[in-house]
Amino acid sequence: MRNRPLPFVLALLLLVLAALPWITPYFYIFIVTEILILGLFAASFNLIFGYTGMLSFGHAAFFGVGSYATALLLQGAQWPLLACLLVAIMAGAVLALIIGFFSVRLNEVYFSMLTLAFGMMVFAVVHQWRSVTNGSDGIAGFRVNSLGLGFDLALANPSVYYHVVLVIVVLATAFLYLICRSSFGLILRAIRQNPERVAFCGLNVKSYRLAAFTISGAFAGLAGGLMAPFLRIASPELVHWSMSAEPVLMSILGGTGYFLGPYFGAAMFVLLETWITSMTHAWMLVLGIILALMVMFFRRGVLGTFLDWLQERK
Amino acid sequence: MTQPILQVSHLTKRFGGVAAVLDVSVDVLPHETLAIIGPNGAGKTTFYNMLSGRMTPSSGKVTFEAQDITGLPPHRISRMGVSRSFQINNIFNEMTVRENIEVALTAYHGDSRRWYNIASRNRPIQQEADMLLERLSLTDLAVRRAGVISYGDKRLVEIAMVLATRPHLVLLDEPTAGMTPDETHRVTALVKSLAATGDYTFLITEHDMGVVFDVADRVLVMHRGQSLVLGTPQEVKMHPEVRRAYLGDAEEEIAP
Amino acid sequence: MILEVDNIHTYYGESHALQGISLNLEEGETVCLLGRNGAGKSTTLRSIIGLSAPRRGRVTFKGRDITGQPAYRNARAGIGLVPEDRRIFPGLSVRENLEIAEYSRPGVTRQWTIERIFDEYPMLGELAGQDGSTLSGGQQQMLAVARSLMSEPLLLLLDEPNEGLAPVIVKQIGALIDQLSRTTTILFTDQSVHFALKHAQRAYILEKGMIVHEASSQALINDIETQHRYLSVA
Amino acid sequence: MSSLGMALLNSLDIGLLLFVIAVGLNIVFGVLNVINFAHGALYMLGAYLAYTCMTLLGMSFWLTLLVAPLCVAALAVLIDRIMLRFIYQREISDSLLLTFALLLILNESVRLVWGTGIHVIDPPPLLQGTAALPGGVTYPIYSLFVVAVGLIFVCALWFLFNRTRVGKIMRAAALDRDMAQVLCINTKLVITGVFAFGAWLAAVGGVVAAPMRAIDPGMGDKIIIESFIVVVIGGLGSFPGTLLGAIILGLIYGFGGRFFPDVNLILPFVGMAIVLLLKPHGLMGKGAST
Amino acid sequence: AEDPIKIGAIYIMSGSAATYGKFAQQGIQLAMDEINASGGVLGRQLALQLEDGQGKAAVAIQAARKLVYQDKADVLMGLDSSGVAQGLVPVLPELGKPFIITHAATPDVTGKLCNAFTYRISVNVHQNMQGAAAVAAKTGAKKWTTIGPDYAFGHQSWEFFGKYLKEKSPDVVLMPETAFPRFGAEDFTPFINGVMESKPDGVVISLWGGDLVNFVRQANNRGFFKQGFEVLFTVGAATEVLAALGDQMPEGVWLGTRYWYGSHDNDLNKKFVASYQKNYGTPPSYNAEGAYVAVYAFKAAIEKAGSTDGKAVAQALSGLSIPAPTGTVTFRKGDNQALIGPTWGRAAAMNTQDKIRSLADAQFFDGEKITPPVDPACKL
Ligand SMILES: Nc1ncnc2c1ncn2[C@@H]1O[C@H](COP(=O)(O)OP(=O)(O)OP(=O)(O)O)[C@@H](O)[C@H]1O
Ligand SMILES: Nc1ncnc2c1ncn2[C@@H]1O[C@H](COP(=O)(O)OP(=O)(O)OP(=O)(O)O)[C@@H](O)[C@H]1O
Ligand SMILES: [Mg+2]
Ligand SMILES: [Mg+2]
Repeated sequence: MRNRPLPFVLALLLLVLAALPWITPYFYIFIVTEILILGLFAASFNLIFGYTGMLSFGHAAFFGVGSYATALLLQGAQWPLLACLLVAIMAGAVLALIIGFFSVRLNEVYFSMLTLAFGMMVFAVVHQWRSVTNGSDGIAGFRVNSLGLGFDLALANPSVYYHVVLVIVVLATAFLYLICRSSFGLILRAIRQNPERVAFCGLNVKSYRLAAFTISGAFAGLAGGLMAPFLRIASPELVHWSMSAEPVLMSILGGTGYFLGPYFGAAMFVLLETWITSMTHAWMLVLGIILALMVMFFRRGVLGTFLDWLQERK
Repeated sequence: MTQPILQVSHLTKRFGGVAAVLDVSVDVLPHETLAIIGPNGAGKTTFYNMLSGRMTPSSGKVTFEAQDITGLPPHRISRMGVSRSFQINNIFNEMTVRENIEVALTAYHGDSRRWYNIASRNRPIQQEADMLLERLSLTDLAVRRAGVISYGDKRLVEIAMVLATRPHLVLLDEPTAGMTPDETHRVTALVKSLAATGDYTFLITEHDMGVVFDVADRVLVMHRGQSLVLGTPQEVKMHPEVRRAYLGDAEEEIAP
Repeated sequence: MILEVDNIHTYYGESHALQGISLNLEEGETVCLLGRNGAGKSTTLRSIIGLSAPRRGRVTFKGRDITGQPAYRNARAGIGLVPEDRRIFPGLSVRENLEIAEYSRPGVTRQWTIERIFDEYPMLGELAGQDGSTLSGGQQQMLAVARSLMSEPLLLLLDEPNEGLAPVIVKQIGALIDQLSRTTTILFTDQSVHFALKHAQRAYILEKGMIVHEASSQALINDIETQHRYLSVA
Repeated sequence: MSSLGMALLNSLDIGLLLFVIAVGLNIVFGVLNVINFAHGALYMLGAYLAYTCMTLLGMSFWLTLLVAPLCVAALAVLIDRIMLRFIYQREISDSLLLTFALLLILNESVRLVWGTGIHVIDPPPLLQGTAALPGGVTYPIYSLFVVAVGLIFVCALWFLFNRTRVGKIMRAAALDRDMAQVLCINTKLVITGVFAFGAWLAAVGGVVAAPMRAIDPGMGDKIIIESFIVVVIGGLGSFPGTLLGAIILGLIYGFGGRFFPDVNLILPFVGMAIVLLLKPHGLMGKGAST
Repeated sequence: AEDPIKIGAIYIMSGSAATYGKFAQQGIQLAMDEINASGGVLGRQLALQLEDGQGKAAVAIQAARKLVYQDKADVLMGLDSSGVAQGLVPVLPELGKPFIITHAATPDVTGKLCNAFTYRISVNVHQNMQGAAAVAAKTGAKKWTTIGPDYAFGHQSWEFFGKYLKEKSPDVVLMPETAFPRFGAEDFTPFINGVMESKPDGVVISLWGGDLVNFVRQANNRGFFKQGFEVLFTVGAATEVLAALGDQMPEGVWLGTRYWYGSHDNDLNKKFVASYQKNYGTPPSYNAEGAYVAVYAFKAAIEKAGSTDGKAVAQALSGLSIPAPTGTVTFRKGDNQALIGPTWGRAAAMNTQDKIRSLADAQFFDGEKITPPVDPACKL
């Protein structure tokens, strides 16, 4: 245990998460559900940002399209949740494949701005295509009836839905982790640092970027798919660029260099927002100051700073 | 007569009005070591850039192992067995020395599409990485971040990555620049031993004449983008124009 | 004494790169620093001009304590540097690279102008309009040296001026050092012991951030054992 | 005919105002490699200060045009010294995050100081009313003034960058701080100066915009994305590119709103995407050459 | 003493529309202060917990959950944005607390999305456009077009306006040349020029907030108001906009509002306006009035139910009538929409005291008459 504390800590964390509804005030179920979903969203973003070095400003497009896919299927066809999520994943992946096809050839800021442009086009479609998306009002008033797989779960109960989200996010996270640690993940990290050299090792950098972008879009779609039933609405703001800014903030806040960084960033973001907004409406001011201090003095993020501190104490 | 491994015919690269490389033709034979020398700005690096796909030639043709590779992108050329090092270090600074080599190995072995394994437990690649580290005396530095090791050691990592992709043709761009004499010696010894195995063909540029005359079977002298002389080291050394334009007069310093 | 370096310690983060370097230069001298890769030669030069401020110790230039002073002040006071990686400004033409380096110190008559540089190094003249980043390695090195002259330095620090240069240019650089040394004090580093000792009057040998040997060029040339021990020259 | 002419003139006045604002963003990016998300907030600050100067302190418009941007520039100096100096040598994402934080801080501070209400100020008497232009078109004098201001800035900045050493020194300090120092350039001063200059330009934009636009706490957020689009269409770091980008965006707004009202929401983004797909570094940006 | 009764409120407190949230907050505060001073409700004091919904559905929904589960709010109120309302309303049965919407105007929340916990005390788009159509019909103008924000509110306003106007005068023409600039557009000139060139007889403008201020100034510059056509601003008599514009709001245009402080000649209104002005230094906006009345509605409902139990209070609200500055307001039983009408009038001379335009020919529409019947899609 002394030598390998990590699995132990993680197991403990999972246990606490599983038991959460019985040990915290009711409201925290909502908070942690949101953290898990946004954490997955941020982690999917970090696959392309932290690992592959592509700063996308349009990631909300995949998140949003996942939400809308789920909301539309729940509203129009009352599909089971898992089937909706599968479609959300596909939708995220396909959209990412299309946007990525055009975007991955660009570098740095231009890549960011092109993804922003595509993201805003998706936003505009969602916002204007009233007959399908109900325009600015979004799609609301649907209900989740079943999970699929034959379980009989009361998904409308927030703590049941929380457990469903927990299981799905943990599985997705494990999957993402595998990808990051794999040979493919190694190449992605190399691309982040020096794409040219990777090309001279015989790999087509663009296709690896596109693959990463698509995988990332799929996970973002999944996160979006989980979000819609949680919020009970899919609205254009989930596709807007300010939604794209959230995973960026969360990843950097948590630490882009750590696999779990984005989850910690999401937790910090959501908790701070909840706590601070109760005290002052100048929440943005407080967030701004915290962010600024983080960037100036703790650039390795919450998780990184914490781990460094542990190191030093050893 | 064996078939040349690399045939370059009438290769030219222009930037605006200036020709950095002008109508260079040369055949490189399998398993030989050809040195390319020439004054600064002669076009050596540009020549490499075209062979390796970093730049598209303005005109001319490059054939490698009987296939036309003119204007192909770098990864395609690398896949076919041409690998290069860079005049200015071009490695993964945030990764460990070992990981640098693993990246090249993973790329070469086609494991780079595997998303379902754990890279650090990829046995064959790990073993091969150990071998390469050993060969370049980098074993002690294996876990250091490549960005903080000394300049000369970075040059060795460059070379290790080049070898990792098991190239048939190796392009080395000033591999020993900035190295101490004993590091330089290590590199020349390595090049010679690899050449002796008969598996590699080398193109090497250098300004250190000691190295050039030590390793080269033939020497190509470039001047203002054109090929000036192609011959044995002895021929080149004695060539009056080479002496004037490149070596300068006093020869005592160039003696190995 | 134009430059006195007194027991300086310089760090990169926590790594202790210079561990008590002391050296001094008389006005008009040409001195070289020798040592293996990573010995601390470049760091010494950076510490003198103020790019890496020493944490301890003192640097005195023309009798004034300049420790920790920002580099631009030292540059204005008359210290010039040619860094080992050349540092040509990409996106600026050769001429522009020279133009921005122009600095006139009060009371000093200018000797170097762009015209004179182009006269003496016609290769740079030919490239005047070309983007600095597209020059060949050797051309960049020439430009870096030329650029350092544009502020008329009293003390010129040259960090491996010969790296990547063709033999004929190395000779030119050698000649340039000899020529400059008549008016300027020079401290330079080089991997080639031959070259260094030929053009310098004295040499310091560094190892692991410390000075381990000091000798005149004359003495060192014949001291094969020291060369072998610290510089691994066979 | 007059409808086309109007749309054209209108595009020009939208475009040139955008130019003044976006060029500040581009200079800060080009020189400091900082993507300044807070640029819009500085523009807003300019407008709010204009309101304070004119309505509360009773200054004239012309004095305000002098004073308010200087105040913003002074604030920028503080921001630079207190915050930005930590991140200049770091990755671009750090600067993105820090200026985003700055944006939040400035936005919220503006609301705390000036409240949430909407304010307006009047153009100076000299510039009120409309002028009759040839071709039977009448056009607001103030809009003509905006065009004139834009053109003056185009010329002045062109002169600054191309005819003086300042531009080159700025670029050198941007490209390589250490080396610039070695060449006697006081890089800290240059950097602070550039950031303050960028902020000054944003604030000038804010003061000039104030008499025609509602001054509300959201005005900065609206302009920042537009400025990004302008800079990216034109090419990062390119001064003529910014002018071109601003005019193009002006045309998109001027004609798009007029003749393609159904898609006016996305036209700027579509324009940006098309430009980037055809020219991956913007219309006049410097790309990696091969 | 007992714990206070907690009112949870969600308004936009940040961003460009934050001024609306501020007025609502002031309205709530005023009502609470009055009620607390006179002994509270059921002997308990009222307390307010206000959350910033940021105009985003996701944020508002989390805020509502927090108010109910964490802060133990007994009743909920709020919402400026229609989109947010659409998202929040379906969640209310789960939260089990009564909710009064005081601003958001989308018809759906008392239409197909309605539920037993959701009430609206403010004018919805139907009611406002009934008033607008009546005003428009009286002007005699035949060819109408619109300028509105490019989202549901703008499009719905135009759709309902057309529908009701056609009912009143079937021969009107609804022009195809409409203009929907994006929300937050800085420059409206292209749209202004476009509408002027299409030569309508009347224009309905549903821009609001900063957009409306921008629009009016730029329209003034282009001589928009001197073209001889009728102009109707559907939410033009918002005091925050009028205060910003001052005399730049042209005289003679028609201004609609959900409440106009100067046009109700009753004691309650006089008292409300007077104490509002005393406390906050400005006349109350419609948002302030809606929030103020909502607090009184809760008071009445709680007293009627005799407890603060969410379900009981919600039931008590149904069909409840309470006195308001606009007269008596009743929550209709079928869909929980308050039967209330807009006020329309012409912009007239400056009110020198409040420094805003006054409203001439002000006409308050009777909610009983103009509210369309319950939407059959609404099943409580
Ligand atoms: N992108 C470019 N644009 C314009 N000129 C270029 C470009 N790249 C290289 N050149 C020019 O082409 C010529 C050849 O340069 P190259 O780098 O190939 O020389 P080299 O032989 O490698 O020199 P060195 O020995 O100094 O490295 C030089 O004159 C250089 O200035
Ligand atoms: N930016 C840096 N960050 C961390 N360590 C550094 C940095 N630059 C140099 N070092 C370390 O400081 C020590 C001295 O390096 P320095 O560059 O001064 O050596 P040098 O003698 O100039 O070597 P070379 O001959 O390779 O140029 C080395 O151990 C090096 O790894
Ligand atoms: Mg070269
Ligand atoms: Mg060095």
